[in-house]
Amino acid sequence: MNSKMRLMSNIESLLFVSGEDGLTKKQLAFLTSGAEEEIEVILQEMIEVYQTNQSRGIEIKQLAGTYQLVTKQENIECIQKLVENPTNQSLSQASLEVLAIVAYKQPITRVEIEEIRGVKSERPIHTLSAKGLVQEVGRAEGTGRAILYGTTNEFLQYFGLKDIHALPPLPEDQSGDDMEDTDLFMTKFQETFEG
Amino acid sequence: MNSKMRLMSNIESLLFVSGEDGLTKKQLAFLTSGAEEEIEVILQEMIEVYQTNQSRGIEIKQLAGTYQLVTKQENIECIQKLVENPTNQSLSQASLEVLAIVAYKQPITRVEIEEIRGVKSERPIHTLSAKGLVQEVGRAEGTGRAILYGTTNEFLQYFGLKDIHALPPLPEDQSGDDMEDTDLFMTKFQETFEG
Amino acid sequence: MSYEVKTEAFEGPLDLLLHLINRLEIDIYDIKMAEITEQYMEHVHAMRVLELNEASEYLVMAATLLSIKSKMLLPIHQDDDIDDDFDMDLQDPRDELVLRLIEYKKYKEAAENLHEMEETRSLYYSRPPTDLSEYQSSKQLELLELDANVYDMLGAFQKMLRRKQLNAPLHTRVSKQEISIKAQMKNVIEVLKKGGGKLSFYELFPMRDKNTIVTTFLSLLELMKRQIIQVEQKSNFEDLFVHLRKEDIESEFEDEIDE
Repeated sequence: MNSKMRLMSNIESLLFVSGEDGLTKKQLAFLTSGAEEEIEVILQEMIEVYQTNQSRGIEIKQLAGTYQLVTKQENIECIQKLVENPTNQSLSQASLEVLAIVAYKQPITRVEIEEIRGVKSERPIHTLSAKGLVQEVGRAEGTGRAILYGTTNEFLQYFGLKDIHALPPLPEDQSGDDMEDTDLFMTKFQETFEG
Repeated sequence: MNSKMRLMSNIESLLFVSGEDGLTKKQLAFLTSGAEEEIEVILQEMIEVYQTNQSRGIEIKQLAGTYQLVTKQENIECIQKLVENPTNQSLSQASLEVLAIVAYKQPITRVEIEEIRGVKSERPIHTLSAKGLVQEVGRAEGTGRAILYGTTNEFLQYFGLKDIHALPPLPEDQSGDDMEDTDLFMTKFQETFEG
Repeated sequence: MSYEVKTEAFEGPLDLLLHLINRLEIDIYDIKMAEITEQYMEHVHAMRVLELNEASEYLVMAATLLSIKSKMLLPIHQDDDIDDDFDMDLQDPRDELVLRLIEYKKYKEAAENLHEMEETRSLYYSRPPTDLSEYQSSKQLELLELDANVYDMLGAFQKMLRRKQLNAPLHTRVSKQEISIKAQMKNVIEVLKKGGGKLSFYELFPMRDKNTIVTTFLSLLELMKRQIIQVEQKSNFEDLFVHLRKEDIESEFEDEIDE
């Protein structure tokens, strides 16, 4: 495989995983170990290819210095259909993420939720409020006095929880815990042998 | 633009947007207003094209019952440079054992899992539930009505499986093997006598 | 003083037994009970089991091994018709254990396969679905049925974490053991005597300190090996009971146990 093709392939992979954040020419050069000028030329060629190839449904958009992959405008119709199609799961995924964050970190502001998720979360918060699963529980100190969100009684009912403490512990450190025990155990093991 | 190219473009857009949720052939047919058979053929062609074109960095895979766009394996190096923590936190040995038992024997209760492993398994079961890899799929008959566990869609996604039947067969039962040998021996024995 | 070591860990008594069978190159269908029991005891002795749950499981297996070993030492009744004995498929005391080991081994191997699949899967990435809620009317969103349980919520959270790839390295340091096994053996006997010669396993572990738990456990093993105590369990995962078999053991004790 020649190096230009490899770079193109790398760039497509990188833009694919970087999502809405996109990547700058500089970042792409660093990540692919290519020269910036070379990356620039290749990106221009890729932009051209994506645009003109009619069997491609995505293209590269240059926005505020970053490059990102987006769907082609002409396919908006079928994407709109996807939005309206109830089989779409991403909506509930977004709602469940927000709900988990509110449940475990309450009281919490919208901005804090968005920091954790890394994406705007106005819509899912709105949905969850409308469903009565989260509610305003107060206002944050300081300027702006942002709304603080918390879960409702209905939330407990919906998930069959006695109270908020009945929530299972967050999985975050669990695998870590397991490792710790094993390490400790094995350290002891070794100690005895060597001791 | 011919209809095949339009369908390809639509499919790429849709798969891009739906990300790790993916879409089934049926959903793709519905969303693109194409015929299912036609979509099937086009998908096969697209899979082939993505794979063989060396300047492409993404490809189509069948995961957890849906078609999904994923990055090509050969680009893992530069992608790992992009993600914050490339050391993928893999599952602990305990979790993997429990998961193997659940995967092959589902639906199964905690006590049954513990009988096979010879150790308490509450914690790995909890970790696996929290990671969305196993779930409650019902209750056992009889007193106690113990929780029955099974694998999830996320399990398929996590291990790169098309569906649950794509699991490799359970490693051979050795006693079965030996028995077969004995049978063979006995047959030969018999044959010699009768022949 | 502290150590930082990583070696092979065992997933319970069955895993340890498989390891020993493998290392000693023993035929799983013809396990040399004396050899395996001795090795098992040695290993478990050396291991410092942390959790009470696990400790009891290793202990039960120790008891099982000792029991099988002693059954195998019993002479086969030769007074009956010898031909009968020869023909009859005599129940081998090891049978049940062998079946359990084989069953467990299958899933242990399946777990290895899963681990390989996990590694392969980690070589390619998908992307999270695009958040399309922007294009959705609020009315549609409100109508959307949320059909989820707590674990779906946790699963969603997990997916998000994976996206964010959060992690913190772990370093665990351990301090050296403080109570000697010998001292703890004496303690255990004292406690058993006070308890009328029979106590539940858990009553022997009133303290929370991990080191003490470990030492107590090891002292139990030693006492078992010397047949000073006996451990009983009615069925899997039920409470263990510890019996004192010999009341007056002081003299023998003093000479024998040496560190």
